[in-house]
Amino acid sequence: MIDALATGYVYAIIVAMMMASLFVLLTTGNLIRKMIGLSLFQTTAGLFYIALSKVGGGTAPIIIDAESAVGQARAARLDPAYVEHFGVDGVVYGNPLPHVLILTAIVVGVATLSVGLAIAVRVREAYGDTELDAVRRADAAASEPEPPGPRGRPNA
Amino acid sequence: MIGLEFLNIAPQRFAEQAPALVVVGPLIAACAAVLAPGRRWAWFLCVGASAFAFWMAVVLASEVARQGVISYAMGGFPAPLGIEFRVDALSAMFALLISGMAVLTAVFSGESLETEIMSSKHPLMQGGFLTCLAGLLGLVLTGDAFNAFVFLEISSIGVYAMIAMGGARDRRAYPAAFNYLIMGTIGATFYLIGVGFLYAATGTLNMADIAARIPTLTSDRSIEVGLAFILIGLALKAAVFPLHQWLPAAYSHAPSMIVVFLSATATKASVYLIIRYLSTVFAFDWQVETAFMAFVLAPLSVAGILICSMQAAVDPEIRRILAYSSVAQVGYMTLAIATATSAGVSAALFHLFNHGVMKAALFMAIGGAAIHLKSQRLSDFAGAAKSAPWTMTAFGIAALSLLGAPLTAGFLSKLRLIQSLVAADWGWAAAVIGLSSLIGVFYVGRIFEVVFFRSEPEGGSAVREAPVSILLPLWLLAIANIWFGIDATIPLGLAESAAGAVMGATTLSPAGAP
Amino acid sequence: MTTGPGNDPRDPQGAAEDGENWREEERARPEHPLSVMLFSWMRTETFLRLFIVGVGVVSLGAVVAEWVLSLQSGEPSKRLIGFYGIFGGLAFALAVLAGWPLGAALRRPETHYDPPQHDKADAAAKGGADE
Amino acid sequence: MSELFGMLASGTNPGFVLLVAGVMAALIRPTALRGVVLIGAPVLALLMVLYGPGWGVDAARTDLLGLQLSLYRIDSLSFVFGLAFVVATGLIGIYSLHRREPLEDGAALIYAGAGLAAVFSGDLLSFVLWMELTTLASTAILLSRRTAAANRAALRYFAMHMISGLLLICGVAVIAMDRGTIEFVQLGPMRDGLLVGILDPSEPGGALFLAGLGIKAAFPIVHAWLKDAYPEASETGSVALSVFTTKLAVYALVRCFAGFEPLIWVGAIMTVFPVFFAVVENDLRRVLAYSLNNQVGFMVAAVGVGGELGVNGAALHAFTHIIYKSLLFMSMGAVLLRTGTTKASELGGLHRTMPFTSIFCLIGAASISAFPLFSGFVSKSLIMTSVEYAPGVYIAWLGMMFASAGVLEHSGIKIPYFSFFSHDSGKRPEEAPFNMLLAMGAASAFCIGIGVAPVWLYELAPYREAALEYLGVDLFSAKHVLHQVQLLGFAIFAFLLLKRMHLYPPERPGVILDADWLCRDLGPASWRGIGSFWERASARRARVSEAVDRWRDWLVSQCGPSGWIARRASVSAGAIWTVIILGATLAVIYGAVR
Repeated sequence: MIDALATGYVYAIIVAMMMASLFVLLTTGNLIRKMIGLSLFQTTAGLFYIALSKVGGGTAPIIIDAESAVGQARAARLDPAYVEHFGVDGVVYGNPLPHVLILTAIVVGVATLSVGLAIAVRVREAYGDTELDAVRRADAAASEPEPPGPRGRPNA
Repeated sequence: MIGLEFLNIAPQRFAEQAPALVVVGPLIAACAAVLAPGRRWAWFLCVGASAFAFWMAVVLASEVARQGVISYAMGGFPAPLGIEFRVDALSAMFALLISGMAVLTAVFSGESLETEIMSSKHPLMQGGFLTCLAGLLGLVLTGDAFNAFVFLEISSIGVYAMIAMGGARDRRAYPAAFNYLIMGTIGATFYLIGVGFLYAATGTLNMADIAARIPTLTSDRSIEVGLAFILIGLALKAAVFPLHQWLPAAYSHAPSMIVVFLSATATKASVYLIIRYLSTVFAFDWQVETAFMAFVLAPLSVAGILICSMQAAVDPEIRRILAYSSVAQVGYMTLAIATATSAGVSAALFHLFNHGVMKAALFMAIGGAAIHLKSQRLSDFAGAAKSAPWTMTAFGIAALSLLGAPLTAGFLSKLRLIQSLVAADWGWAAAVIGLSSLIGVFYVGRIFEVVFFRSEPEGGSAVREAPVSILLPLWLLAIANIWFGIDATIPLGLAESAAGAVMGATTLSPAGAP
Repeated sequence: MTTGPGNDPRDPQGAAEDGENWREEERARPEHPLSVMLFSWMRTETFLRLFIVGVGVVSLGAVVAEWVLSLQSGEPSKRLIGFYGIFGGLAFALAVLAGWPLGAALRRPETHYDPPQHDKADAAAKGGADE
Repeated sequence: MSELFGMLASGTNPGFVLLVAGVMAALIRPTALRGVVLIGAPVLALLMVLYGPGWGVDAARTDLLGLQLSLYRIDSLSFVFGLAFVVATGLIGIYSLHRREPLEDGAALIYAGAGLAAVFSGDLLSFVLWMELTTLASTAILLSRRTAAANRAALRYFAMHMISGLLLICGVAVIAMDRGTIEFVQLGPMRDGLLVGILDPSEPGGALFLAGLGIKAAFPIVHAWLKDAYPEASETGSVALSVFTTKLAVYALVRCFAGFEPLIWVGAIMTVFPVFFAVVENDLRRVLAYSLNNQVGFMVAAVGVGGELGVNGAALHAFTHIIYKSLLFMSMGAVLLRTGTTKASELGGLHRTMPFTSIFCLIGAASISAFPLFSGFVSKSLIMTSVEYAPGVYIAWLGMMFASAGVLEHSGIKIPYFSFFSHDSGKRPEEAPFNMLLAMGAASAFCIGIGVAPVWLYELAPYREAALEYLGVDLFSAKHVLHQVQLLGFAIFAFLLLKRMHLYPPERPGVILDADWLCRDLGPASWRGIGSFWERASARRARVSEAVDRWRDWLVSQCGPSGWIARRASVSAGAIWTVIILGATLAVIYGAVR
């Protein structure tokens, strides 16, 4: 796995994606675009984990039953050199743990995304706009002439 | 260790399962609260579940005091493959602080939500609160790096949603929640990436295991990069200057209840993780870490202390004054941690505890006043002490504590901080604390002048006395501020043993002791 | 505040106005009997002259007494006879007379230290209530 | 019951009683009930002081984060000060009975309690901490006048005392590190059986501590807070203020620096220069503040002499001074209450309707001017004798003689003359309320009682034998009395002559510039001056001086909610900062690894 770090290009792509997503986060003032950038950013973190888990020449971490016909068929699709070396039983898997972790992280990401989008909807309802600059201007305008917002009406 | 051992009357089976129960209890209650038929039910559930969590935290703490580190294999899968809950004195201290504050907040929430949130949404709010509580408790108890990420996000998502709930009363809560969400998620993802680097280098996610394997590795950049990502991510969550920018807006527009809880616990939990990583996972004497603390953490802390104190000194809105002061106080803690001494960590933890107690009281008093006063401008609190003497007296006590007046908890923790900084030969840092205390005089002085000495506006002050269910926890905290300022056995014991657990034995030889 | 309005030393005008109002009702207040008994006879010019003479006599008497004492005790006086009296009188006169140049040099209008009106920052820094 | 009281008295610093009472008084609304607290608490404290633990016993020790503190330690020095404080607190309690200001009453009691606790502390740290509490409480007293001028004065006062408190704390910290202890007992050896002069001002810690005390005692140049703040308090507030802070500083000076010779000169200067300011000052309470400064100068000079005579002089003069100065402030407070002003230019002839107050004021004036048979004479003689026989300070002694005549001028004559006699202002105010008269009467009784039977006071002296010996031989010796009569007689004669010749400067309204001019005028002016210099230098007609003038505007605009820092607190900025700091961290870490 540590060697995996040395096999560079996947990581180069991941870093590039990460930078791109951060760039989106930095430059846009639009709430929806910001959420897109954020999801992208989380996704690259996921990709990073998946890339870590890849073992050179290994297969997906799915248990192969060498006896059954299905297993035989799958084994046949593996790299013949490995089968020769390890036998069908000794199949080299990718590390399954990061996959599991990222599954969790994706769930977290989806939850964040949904909460974020829900808030974006509320912002649009309250301000009539989804640009943060406009929101800031509206707040500044509201706070200048008179003390801001005791709009103390309970939740509508 | 904590003087609350008498509460440890749980049957042995309970005590054994306490590490899981302390998290699972609030989590289940959260689901139940969302489904609760009415706001009363939700409130009872909330108080009950928090109290249960507090009880379990006490059980845990006394078990830790009795037998040292508790290792609990979640689901029966042993570490390092399974998720391990690893409770030492540090975790126990934070669990106590968080769950204790949760009880008070839960009691406070009943009347406070009444005026701030439409009653049909109370169950959602309480559910969010319990989720957040479960997340924070899990965060401080878990011994698994990735699991910590999950708990971090569980608590954060609850918080985002609850801050946004404030939007019905003050629409600025929406962008505040959104900004917090973006920043928080960036922080969490940074943390996730950092953990990935550590995993890549060590092949394990269990913190103790990572710590054990790091020394065996030849120099590998991925550990250093991982450290950088993790610490920056956590610094974002802990609102270390200048990554704090989500905090003032979030604190000033969210519903009072969540601000009380957040101010006392949420950033603190991230400080916990920072300490955990700096001390347990990595080693304090690792030169990379010393360099980080001397050249990044300490300067940022100093800048945060000074700049945010100044901002607090001139801001016209009372909650934002307190929020800026919170950032400055986080600066105190990180500054003391950056000394990388046992005394420093102990002082930081001591201050963290006391700061939790005083800030919760301050925000609680503001929340109590907010029941009748919709504005948060400091000037609208003119003469509030006349119309709400009980609320405002408690507020005044906590404000004095924030200032560090003698006979209050704040004084002892500042003294302790300065002692530890001087002992570490960081006299300049002690001077920074002195200087910021001077600035603190201004913002606390301003608050005092307005609340206690300015005459009421025409037609009387809009501030009214808070109801009993708010005064009760408020005064409990106010008295705690004085009590811990006179007899600091409990917080000091907690902080010392917590620092001892992660740093080895802690002995600060105080100046002047014969 | 139990003190009357206009007690702010920075507000001479207010005080003057109130003074006017008070006089109307207060002129009616009779002199206190104790005051009549103790002080009323002091206001006469004769008493004042007698008082000056009396003070002078007592003071000189003290000097004479000191002289007599020093003769009786026989030991030489450490200082000039009457040193304290002379010093006291001169010191007092100096302190009082210094009031003329000092007053001219140091006295400023009562509004001297009042904050300038345009200084809004001052008000803002003191609590933001004045905005 | 008495056993219980004994336990309470022997282990509890009486200051705590006043502190608790102060909190109660601040919360109690009914005036009558508050009156019980205001008078009961000092009585209880008095009993506790009288029946307290033996002298030199550490009656209450505690441990503050590893520092050993001695919370209650009485010896013959602290006893005098403590007794005076308790008596004054009782007088203030009676004096303020008519008022309906719970907050101010509470603050005054807390102020007194903190002062008392400080005097009975057995170590430097607890002394300084109580001192800080007096700062807070006295600022609260000032703020509770609730006028704009008082609020501004309170802020200036607070800033000054925060600086002094910082110096004191730093001093204690340095001393703790240098000497390894902060307890009086361990810091210095006994001098003739009393713990005085325990610090060395040539050490850095001692110097810092002296500097802090210097501000509290209103040494020259840093004295301006005193005359600035005290007259801005309410009529009862200024009485309370006049008692504690400066006398605490004198106490600490005796304890720590008795016998430090430069203090004689500092004290002499302190006695002389306020005389001149007091002559031209129009506000009579401000005149009293100057006179307070001048009296503290006498005590400081006595501290500088040190020895048995000097320490006795400082302590006993503090005792009498506390009483007659509060008496004078009380009488001016009564004037303020009834007329709304204490400006000499607006007063005069008040004796017609306020005869009692006039008499009490005259008694106070006679005491402060040290007329024989009044209390000031009894204690000031000790000081004058001690300085007279100290070697090499003859000039200082002459200065203090001059100041004695000056005291007569500003406190002995100016105060009663311009308020109660002088030309008739036409004001016919009501006599002061009964409780005020009672308090003033009691204080007057003290003044005369001590003056007539000084043995009562001398029994209390820190060095009792030395004091009683002085009393037996020197105090009422014909020579001594004659000297004083000469001094006062000729001075009064001079006054009468000058007045007849119309050489006496008339009272005119106005503000008198003093050392506070440095920070209140020169500071801003030099800002403006620098600004205009730059303006000329840069040849651009930019509004530099205006910009400098409004530097606080700038601060607000930078740090305020719409300021530079906050404006950039957007999400994007947060993300950028994150990346920047990540970069910095990586750079630092890579640097460390290499």
